[in-house]
Amino acid sequence: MPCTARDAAAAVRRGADAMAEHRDELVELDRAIGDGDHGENMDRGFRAVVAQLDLADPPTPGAVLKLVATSLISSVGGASGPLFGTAFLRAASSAGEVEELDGATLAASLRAAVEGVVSRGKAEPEDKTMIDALLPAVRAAEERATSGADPAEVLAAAAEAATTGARSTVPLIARKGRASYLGDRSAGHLDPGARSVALLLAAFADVTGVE
Amino acid sequence: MPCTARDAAAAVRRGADAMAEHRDELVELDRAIGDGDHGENMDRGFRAVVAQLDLADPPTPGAVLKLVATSLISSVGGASGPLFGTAFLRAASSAGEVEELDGATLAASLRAAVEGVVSRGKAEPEDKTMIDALLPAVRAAEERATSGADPAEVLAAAAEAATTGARSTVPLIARKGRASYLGDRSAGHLDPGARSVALLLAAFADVTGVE
Amino acid sequence: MKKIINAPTDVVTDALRGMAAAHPERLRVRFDPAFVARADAPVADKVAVVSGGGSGHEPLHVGFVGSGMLDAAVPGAVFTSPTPDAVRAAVGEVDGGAGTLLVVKNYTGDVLNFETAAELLEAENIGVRTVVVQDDVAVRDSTNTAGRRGVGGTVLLEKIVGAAAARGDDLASCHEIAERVSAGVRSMGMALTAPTVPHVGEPSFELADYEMEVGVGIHAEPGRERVELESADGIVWRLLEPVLDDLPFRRDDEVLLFTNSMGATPQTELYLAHGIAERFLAERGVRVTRRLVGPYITSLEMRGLSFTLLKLDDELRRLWDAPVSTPALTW
Amino acid sequence: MKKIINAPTDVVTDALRGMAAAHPERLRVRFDPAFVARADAPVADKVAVVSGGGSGHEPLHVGFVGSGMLDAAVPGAVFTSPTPDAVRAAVGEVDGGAGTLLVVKNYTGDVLNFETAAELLEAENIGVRTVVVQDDVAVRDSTNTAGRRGVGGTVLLEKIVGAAAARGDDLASCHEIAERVSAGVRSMGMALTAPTVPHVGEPSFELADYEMEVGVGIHAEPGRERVELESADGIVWRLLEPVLDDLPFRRDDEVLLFTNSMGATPQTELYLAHGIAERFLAERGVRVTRRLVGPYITSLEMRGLSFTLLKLDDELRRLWDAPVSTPALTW
Ligand SMILES: Nc1ncnc2c1ncn2[C@@H]1O[C@H](COP(=O)(O)OP(=O)(O)O)[C@@H](O)[C@H]1O
Ligand SMILES: Nc1ncnc2c1ncn2[C@@H]1O[C@H](COP(=O)(O)OP(=O)(O)O)[C@@H](O)[C@H]1O
Ligand SMILES: [Mg+2]
Ligand SMILES: [Mg+2]
Ligand SMILES: [Mg+2]
Ligand SMILES: [Mg+2]
Repeated sequence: MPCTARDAAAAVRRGADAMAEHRDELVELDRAIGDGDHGENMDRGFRAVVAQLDLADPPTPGAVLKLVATSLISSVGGASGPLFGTAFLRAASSAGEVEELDGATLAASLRAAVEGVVSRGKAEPEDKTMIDALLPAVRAAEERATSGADPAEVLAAAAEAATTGARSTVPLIARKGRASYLGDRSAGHLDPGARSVALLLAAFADVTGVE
Repeated sequence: MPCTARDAAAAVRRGADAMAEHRDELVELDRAIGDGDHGENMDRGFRAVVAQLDLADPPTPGAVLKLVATSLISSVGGASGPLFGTAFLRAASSAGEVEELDGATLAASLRAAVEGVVSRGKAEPEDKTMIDALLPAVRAAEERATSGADPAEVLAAAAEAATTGARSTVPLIARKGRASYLGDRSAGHLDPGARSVALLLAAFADVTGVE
Repeated sequence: MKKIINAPTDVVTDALRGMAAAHPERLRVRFDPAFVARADAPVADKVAVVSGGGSGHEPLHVGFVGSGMLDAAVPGAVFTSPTPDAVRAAVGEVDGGAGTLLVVKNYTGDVLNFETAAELLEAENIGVRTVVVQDDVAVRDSTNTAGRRGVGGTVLLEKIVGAAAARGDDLASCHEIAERVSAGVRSMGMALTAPTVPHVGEPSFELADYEMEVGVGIHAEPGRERVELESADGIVWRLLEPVLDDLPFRRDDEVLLFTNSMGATPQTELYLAHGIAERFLAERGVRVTRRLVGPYITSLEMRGLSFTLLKLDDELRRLWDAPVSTPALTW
Repeated sequence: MKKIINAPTDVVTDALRGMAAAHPERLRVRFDPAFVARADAPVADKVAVVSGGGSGHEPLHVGFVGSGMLDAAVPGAVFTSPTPDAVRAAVGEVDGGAGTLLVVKNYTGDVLNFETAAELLEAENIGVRTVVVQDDVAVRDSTNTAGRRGVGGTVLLEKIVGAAAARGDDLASCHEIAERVSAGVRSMGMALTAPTVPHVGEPSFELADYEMEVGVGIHAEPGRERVELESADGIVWRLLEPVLDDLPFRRDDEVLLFTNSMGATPQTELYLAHGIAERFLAERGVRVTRRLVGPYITSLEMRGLSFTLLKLDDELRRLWDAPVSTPALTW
């Protein structure tokens, strides 16, 4: 089954629920190696997204992604605001004006997203950032897409890989973002941004999988 | 045995030792119902007194008392500075220029001291102040003096009465000084100023008794 | 005890050394006895305004020395009033021949020490008048206590009487204005945490995590009640209600609203409370036309705040607006 | 969590309401997006100086809005950089036609959000230049981290570049002066206690009763080392030594010494530390000719302090001395 604007909106709402549910967990993760606002930032951002979704009825998946991007950029702030904002903005451009995304176009959107984050944030793999969840997610998505999977399957694969990727940040020493000031002391903690990526992809997969 | 300038100076030094030894106790008492500085104030004051005594060699008991007064006034501050200062100043005036104090002139000095404190501080008995130690001390001193006691005996009686008097402040509700802001909550605590009076008189008695 | 200090008993002297280093053009700092004077004092033929009190309430009083406010400030040990000889030395140095107004906060120690100083100064033929500030409405019973404490009103009074002296008012007129301010000013404060006096080493009181002390004094004196922590709305109401009722301040009265930090309150919280207070007063029809927001009379690292309301008239407003140039207050 | 607030997530908005109420003649406060502008902005043909960043560091930046310093400040949520649209709205309102200098502290969030804002503004043909302040020498390794943090130097830079804009310098010249300040300024801080972010509700780190964090950042970022609490002498040495060595500041250099409270440090302790720092510098032959002492860039209720040294030349000194009139800094 392809992914319509309605599917995309439902997925985003589920993502918003996930951010609300995991707000305190993300705050705790950020308190350990950052400044403790990540959960609040993401929750505030996705509440703004939902408020915008309630007002508008974006006609295409790309328009939904664009709305998410602009809402996040204008409500989150912090490092995660422009980074997630850029991710969704690039994904939206990649999706273009099509009515529906299939597995391949969805994977391409994810690829565009991660490239946007890298170009903005200049993080490399193993710098202990959201990249460490996003990059394996994109690779897994691309792999499934080439074997002809539909959006639900592509997202499921991406979500799983993101979860593993997020977990892989635990032993890493941060070299980007606020956690980098901790040096060695950053090891032993899950990166909050990577965790958000995994949570969001899992929420997106959840919706598209159900429908 | 009468009380000479040398006796008076020795007594004052013993008083200074007592203030140093009991500094923390007086701080604690004042912390409970005041602002926690009484022990520091008295200790600082009597260290100044001793420093002055080391420089000067006052020729009469009155001159010793005057030196104590001016040293306290210019080093203690707070409520206790002017009150103890006035006490010693009035005692000095009462002692005049005589070479030696006997029991009666000593008791008269104590009477002058308490009157000075009352005229400055306007406290009445049972207001939970140093007056509640001073007044019974003076009465006991006068009683012993009329029966012909020497300074040592007079001071011993004064010290004992001051200790009892200080203890009597425990159940009282403060109506003067900083403790008065506590209202009912001031009951159940020993008044620090009263405790200082008792400690000083005991120290003075100690010296004159020994010699 | 966590403090950035060397020896606990040297704190005041060491801090004065820092003030002297920080404000060489503005202040003249003396030690033994310790006081802080305007660098250009005495100002000939101007009434000198001198205040002082225990340390630990900075910037009060030392930070208010300068043109348009205090000619000298006499800091005692922490929470302990200064001695008469220090006050006398300060006045002796800054009196410009037109006499000196002493601004005293109503605490037994301050009153007694300044009284003694005034006696000494009169004996030297220096004209001295004294105003005793007693604006803390938290003290309800003035008969069975040492009377109302001098708190936030002191800051406003020092600014206003400083301006009166600067414009050339004589001693009697400065004293009259000081009494007018004193009559029209009321305050109340609260605390979330206790301060720790350096030479004590322990917090001045214990407060549970869910408690606040309402009506606290600037030496951590107990207040009217110890209650559960409330929202900022609730706190503002609890402080302003008794302040308004006391004078009372009435509908259409023009006032200055002073929102003061007890020392360690973040500026966000202070301004937040100030905003609520303005709305509260507007609802009651009290017209706030001047305001002061900041840590101006503090209690070491105590967290909490106080509100002070001063009734304004044209003259007091003009004096408030007059230029002032001190380390802590300048316009 | 003990705070004088209503809803934790409304703290910034509620505080801005209080600022608006407290400074009606001076400030224009906008909400949604939130920023604070000079009441008389835009000033025609003057370069606008705009800064911003997470809240919780007050008076930085909102307290520095006014003539001779910032034209606007854009506060984000507590410890969270503001969003690009807020920066864009602020610049749109205060740009007087001569372009805008953005003053950004070097944190990933601030850099990225201001970068996006600058792109948006350039698309609207508003000339924008950016200076990124990165003066915290506590960050030793700038390659494997997000780079040096912007801390105390920001305050000095905003004052100086504000004066340059006020005297009529064009955008390129303002930018050049800003870069000069940035190149010659170094800072380091320490903490005795941690701040508590309202929407977090717990202290940002745990520190034992006998410990201090040396090299701490203004968001309670970890420092160089966690060591046993020392005397003020020891603390001053631990902070100033690396600051001096870094630029390095040399014998006979003329400097401005800025002793900053992290928020909840009593003024006595701050001046005490300042006095020690002046002696320390004098011993090394570094000439302190200007100073600033107070809570100017804070971290909520964190106790601690930071030192900032800025190399002065005739022009920077003159710009420092130029008049300034803001809620938090006036002369
Ligand atoms: N340069 C970067 N590139 C990619 N991701 C980054 C970068 N810097 C930070 N991040 C991500 O941002 C997360 C922190 O976001 P958040 O706490 O919301 O912002 P801030 O660090 O400004 O407080 C980190 O956990 C990390 O995953
Ligand atoms: N009006 C007064 N008359 C007599 N004694 C008083 C009066 N006020 C206070 N005292 C005494 O002073 C003591 C407190 O002294 P101290 O703590 O040194 O000064 P402060 O109260 O200024 O901190 C009290 O315990 C009380 O005995
Ligand atoms: Mg964060
Ligand atoms: Mg006391
Ligand atoms: Mg005292
Ligand atoms: Mg942040």
